[in-house]
Amino acid sequence: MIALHYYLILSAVVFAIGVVGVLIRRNLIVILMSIELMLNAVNLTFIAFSRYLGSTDGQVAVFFVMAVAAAEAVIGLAIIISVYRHRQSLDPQEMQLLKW
Amino acid sequence: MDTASLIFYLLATLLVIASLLVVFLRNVVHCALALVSALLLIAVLFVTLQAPMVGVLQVMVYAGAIMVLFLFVIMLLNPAALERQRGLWWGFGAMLALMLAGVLVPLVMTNDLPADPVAATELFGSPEMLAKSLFSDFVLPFEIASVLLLVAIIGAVVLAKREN
Amino acid sequence: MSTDLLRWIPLIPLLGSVINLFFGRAMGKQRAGALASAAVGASFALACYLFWQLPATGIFRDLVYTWIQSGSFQVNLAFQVDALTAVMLLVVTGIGFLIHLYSLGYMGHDADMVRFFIYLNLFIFFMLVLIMGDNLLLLFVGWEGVGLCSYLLIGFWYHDDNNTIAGNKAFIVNRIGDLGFIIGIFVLVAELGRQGIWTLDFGELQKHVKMLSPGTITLITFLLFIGATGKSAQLPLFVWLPDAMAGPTPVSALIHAATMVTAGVYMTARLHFLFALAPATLAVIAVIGAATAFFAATIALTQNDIKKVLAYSTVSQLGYMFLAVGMGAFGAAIFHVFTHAFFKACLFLGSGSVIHALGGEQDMRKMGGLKTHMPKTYWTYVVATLAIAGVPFTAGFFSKDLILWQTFSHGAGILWGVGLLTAGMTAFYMFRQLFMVFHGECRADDHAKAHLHESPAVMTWPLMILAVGAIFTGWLGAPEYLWGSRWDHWLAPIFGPAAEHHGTVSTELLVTALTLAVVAAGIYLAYLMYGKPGAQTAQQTANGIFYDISLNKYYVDEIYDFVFVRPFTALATFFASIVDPWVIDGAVNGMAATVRGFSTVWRGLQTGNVQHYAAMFLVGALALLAYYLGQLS
Amino acid sequence: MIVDLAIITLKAVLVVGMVLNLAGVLGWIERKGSALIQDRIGANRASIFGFAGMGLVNTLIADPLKFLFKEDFIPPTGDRFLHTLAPCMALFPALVTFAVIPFGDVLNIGERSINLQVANLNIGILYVFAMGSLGVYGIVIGAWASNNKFSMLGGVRGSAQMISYEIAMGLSVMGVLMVYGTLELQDIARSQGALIRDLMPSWLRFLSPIVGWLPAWGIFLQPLAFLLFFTAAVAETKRIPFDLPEGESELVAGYHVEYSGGKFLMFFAGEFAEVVTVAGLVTTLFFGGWQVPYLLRDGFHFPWGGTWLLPHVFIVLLQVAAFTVKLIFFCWLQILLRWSVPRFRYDQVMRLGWKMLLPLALLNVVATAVWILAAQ
Repeated sequence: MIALHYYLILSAVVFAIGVVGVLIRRNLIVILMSIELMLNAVNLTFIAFSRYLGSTDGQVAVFFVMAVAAAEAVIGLAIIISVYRHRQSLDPQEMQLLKW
Repeated sequence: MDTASLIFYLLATLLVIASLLVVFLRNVVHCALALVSALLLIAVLFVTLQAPMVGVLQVMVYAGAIMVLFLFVIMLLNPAALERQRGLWWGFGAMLALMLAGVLVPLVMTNDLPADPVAATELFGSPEMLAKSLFSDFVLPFEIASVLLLVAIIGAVVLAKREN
Repeated sequence: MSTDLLRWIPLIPLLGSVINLFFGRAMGKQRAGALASAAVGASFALACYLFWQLPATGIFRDLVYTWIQSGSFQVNLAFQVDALTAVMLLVVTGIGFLIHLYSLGYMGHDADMVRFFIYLNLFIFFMLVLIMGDNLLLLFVGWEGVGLCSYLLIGFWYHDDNNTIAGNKAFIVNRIGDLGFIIGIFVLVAELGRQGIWTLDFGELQKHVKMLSPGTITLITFLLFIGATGKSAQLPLFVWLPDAMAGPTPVSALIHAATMVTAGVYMTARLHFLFALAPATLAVIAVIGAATAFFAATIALTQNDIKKVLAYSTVSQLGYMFLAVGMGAFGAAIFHVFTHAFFKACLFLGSGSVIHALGGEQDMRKMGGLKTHMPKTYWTYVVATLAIAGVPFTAGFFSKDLILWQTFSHGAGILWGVGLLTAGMTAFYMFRQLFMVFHGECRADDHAKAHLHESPAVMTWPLMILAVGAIFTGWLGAPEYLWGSRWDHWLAPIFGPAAEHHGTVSTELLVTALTLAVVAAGIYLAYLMYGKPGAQTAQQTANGIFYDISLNKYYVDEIYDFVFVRPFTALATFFASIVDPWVIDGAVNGMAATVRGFSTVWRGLQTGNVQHYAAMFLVGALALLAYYLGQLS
Repeated sequence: MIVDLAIITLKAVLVVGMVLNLAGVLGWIERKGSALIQDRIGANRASIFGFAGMGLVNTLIADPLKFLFKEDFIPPTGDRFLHTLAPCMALFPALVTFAVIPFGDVLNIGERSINLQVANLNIGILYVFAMGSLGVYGIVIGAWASNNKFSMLGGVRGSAQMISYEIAMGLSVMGVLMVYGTLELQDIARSQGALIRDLMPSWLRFLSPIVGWLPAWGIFLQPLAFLLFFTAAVAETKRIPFDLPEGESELVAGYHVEYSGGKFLMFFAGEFAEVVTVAGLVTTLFFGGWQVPYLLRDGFHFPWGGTWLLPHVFIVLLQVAAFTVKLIFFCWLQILLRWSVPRFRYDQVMRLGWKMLLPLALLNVVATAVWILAAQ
């Protein structure tokens, strides 16, 4: 049988990959998708712990993460749409007026 | 090596590959499809971890709704230009992420974690059990989540609506 | 009866004010005015009921709630009614009610009538708090509140700069007095506190004042009296009251004649147990009272503005009251407050009626001969003038004579002489006014003449009621040689038994006769100079150095301006033009510049790029995780 | 072990074969049916030795062959990989959905009892929705990979439409699930063997003589849910009156404009497979699934008294036959619908989904909950 470590390491790796996406991509949609990837990596740890500790609480937590992720994606995409209407661009590095 | 391990390694490898594709493919639609496959793989992992309910929800919510929404927005905006990448920043980000993995993995290894799952009943991960937990211990967060979703709906409508 | 009723006496006018504030405009002028009048009328009815119920020695208390609680120091929001308060209560609500009614007519054409009634009701509320409060702090709240309302009402027609300046003057001059007042309260609390008594309750104070040293009491009473000079327009702070005539005439009648300005007298009477222990202060009060009475009367002799004459007359009468206070005759002082309220309110309202009829004209030189046009106003005016002049068997006769007799019997001969002279001058200037306004030729311009009319019933009825009061209220305090004083009997529980008379009845009669002679002389002189046909025109041109000094009010305003206002303005200008822009702004701007300097350096970190922030965030998380990892291994 | 595996494989092959063949047959029925409706002959070239009636068989073979031999055109500016992937993703969910739909009760052969259902999942209906939600990808990816503005428009329309109606569909089923208290489709089908009078609360017994003899089918317990579900499901199949993603008069052929040959056949077959799946779901949820009224495990038990015992195998066969008949009836109903009503405008589609079906479905859920509480 697989030990819990393996699931955790897998999810850490996926999480780190998601972080790379957030940091280096220059497309807001892909950044948002990378965030979804990170959330799912966390979900994986929840489920793994739930299984290995024998508690459904982890699964319930995933349920809530999904609800929050859905809300986050919806709002994020709505913001992206309105930003795109104004700037004709999805590059976050072109949107840096909000300083000083 | 037993079947379960084999399945895990297969899924894990595919998942890592799909994740990498999400981040490194240049075409947004390809990224989205890679993410869909990653999410489906995670759903399968959930099922192998005796969480079929959550697995199906994962498919319905993530693959069936959220990612379709992503694709919908991609097609609506249809951003033609492929993004340019800046080498220096690219390397810096990748390095940071490597460091993150380099910290997280030893952190996991140093902890004393159970090697074997707890023997689970037939009911574990079933809709009944999840629902009982959700509607007794977690009723308040559940209601708050519903309010959150309502707020998100209204917010999205307000944000994406054209002025006038 | 339930003592809970007490709180409703001030609360009803407050409610009226608040309701008018929010709904007055929606209700319309007439209904708002009716509501305000009804509120005061209800208070009056309650006050009458209380007066009826009040036993001879009794006192009603109504504790609403504890306002301040600090250690053993406790101040309640509590009302009390004893004999003294009951008298004031009747004056304030009764005359207040009449003046409200009168205002319905007088202000009927004013666009801002609703605001007027809001202020007027608010004033009644504060005045009631002042007289009903059972502790010094609550009295002070009312004291400041009526000051505020006075300011608001003087500047009621704020479109004219002079009115707002007059309002400011009243407010600022009062602040000077109030400073003394509040310091007096502080000293009182602190000194009593040193003896272990933490209280401001009148009842408690009365029990414990004996613990204070005579010097302290003198200091406290003197400071409190400074407050009284401000509020009651005594020397040297009287200057605001004549200017306060800028307000609508009902306001002059209510606030600046009948009620608010007598608050100083009420305060000293309320704290009589304190003042009685400070003979030095009483002496000062007596001298200032007499001086004010005389001084103001001399100014009133020559004024041409109908309301100014009445204003100086008020100052002068207030001087009488303080003369009585200075003699320790608090009952006599309150008696004069009581009678004065009636005839002076009547005079003011009468003058208002005249001004109303003449379309706003206040200069007596442009009046005359109104007798035939406004009979009701004329006759009430005559009655009130007789009363203030002190013609026998009018209210003023009894109260003023009482004061003069008290002064004489205390052996203060000089002060008595001054008072006597003032009585003569009072008779003179009041009859001068009567003749100038109502007798002789009508000197108004044709336009005003055409509109001459008697005022409506809602204005004349209050006049008539007040005129009746101007005669009969005095009968309550008749001297012993007539039917004796019910007044002293009534106030005895407060001030103790009536002051014993040093003189005999024959002396008293002699003094009275002397007074009457002086008064008669004053009246006759006025008739000679103004009343005889053709006399007035001769007086138009008469002048001389004393006439000028009197007409210009001894140049007091100019002297104050030169001595106090200008140096103060210069100092303020110095601070405004030098200290504020360079020292204070310099410090503030210097801080800002320093911060900006640092920010210029640090803002380089804020690139506006979300991904940079995310990277920073990650670096922080990494540091934390690495630290945690280090702790583990 | 091996036998088990063989049985499962057999069941799977049986179901997939049935769905695919039914899809093919439906293609022919649609042509002939539309011809009947429009008063023309239709598809008269396909005959064997002059027997036009054999055209059915002929079409089953001739149509796929024709498609397979056509040129497989891929737009030069499109995305080759995704262009190929899309039809597979359209066909796959439609086929696998049928796995949880039971087509008969348990068949007992000797010691062994065989559940006549490919996969008995305890999350049954959720699996249906999960697979249904994957159906969008076929359209969206196909539309995008074609790099054609018509197909792109079709894809955008399709994704929005399918997401919208998925919600109404899911919510409308909620009432059914509440009434039967289970997510498993086999359990739902089994529950519908009862009679309404068995489910009645005591205070409604007086109605028993009037309606009590009816079987406890979904259509009787949740009539509104049936209407909502059927409407939403038809919208999910993207057929007239909801064929906005295709809309040949506006978008040429919508998302599959650039498809031809075998790949087009897969889209085509996928659509009919969806029709079959919808029919199966409607049958199972609302029309008793494999239930024949009054037929219990050992034979008929009539509510007015009297029994008619039958052998087990015969009963099972009767049930499978009943399921098939119902299935075909609902397939036919959908085809009838497709040729009877005109296409909606796009805004009408959205309004219907969000402002009519969704609120009604919510209302149904609340009303059902209240009813269940009241009946307890």
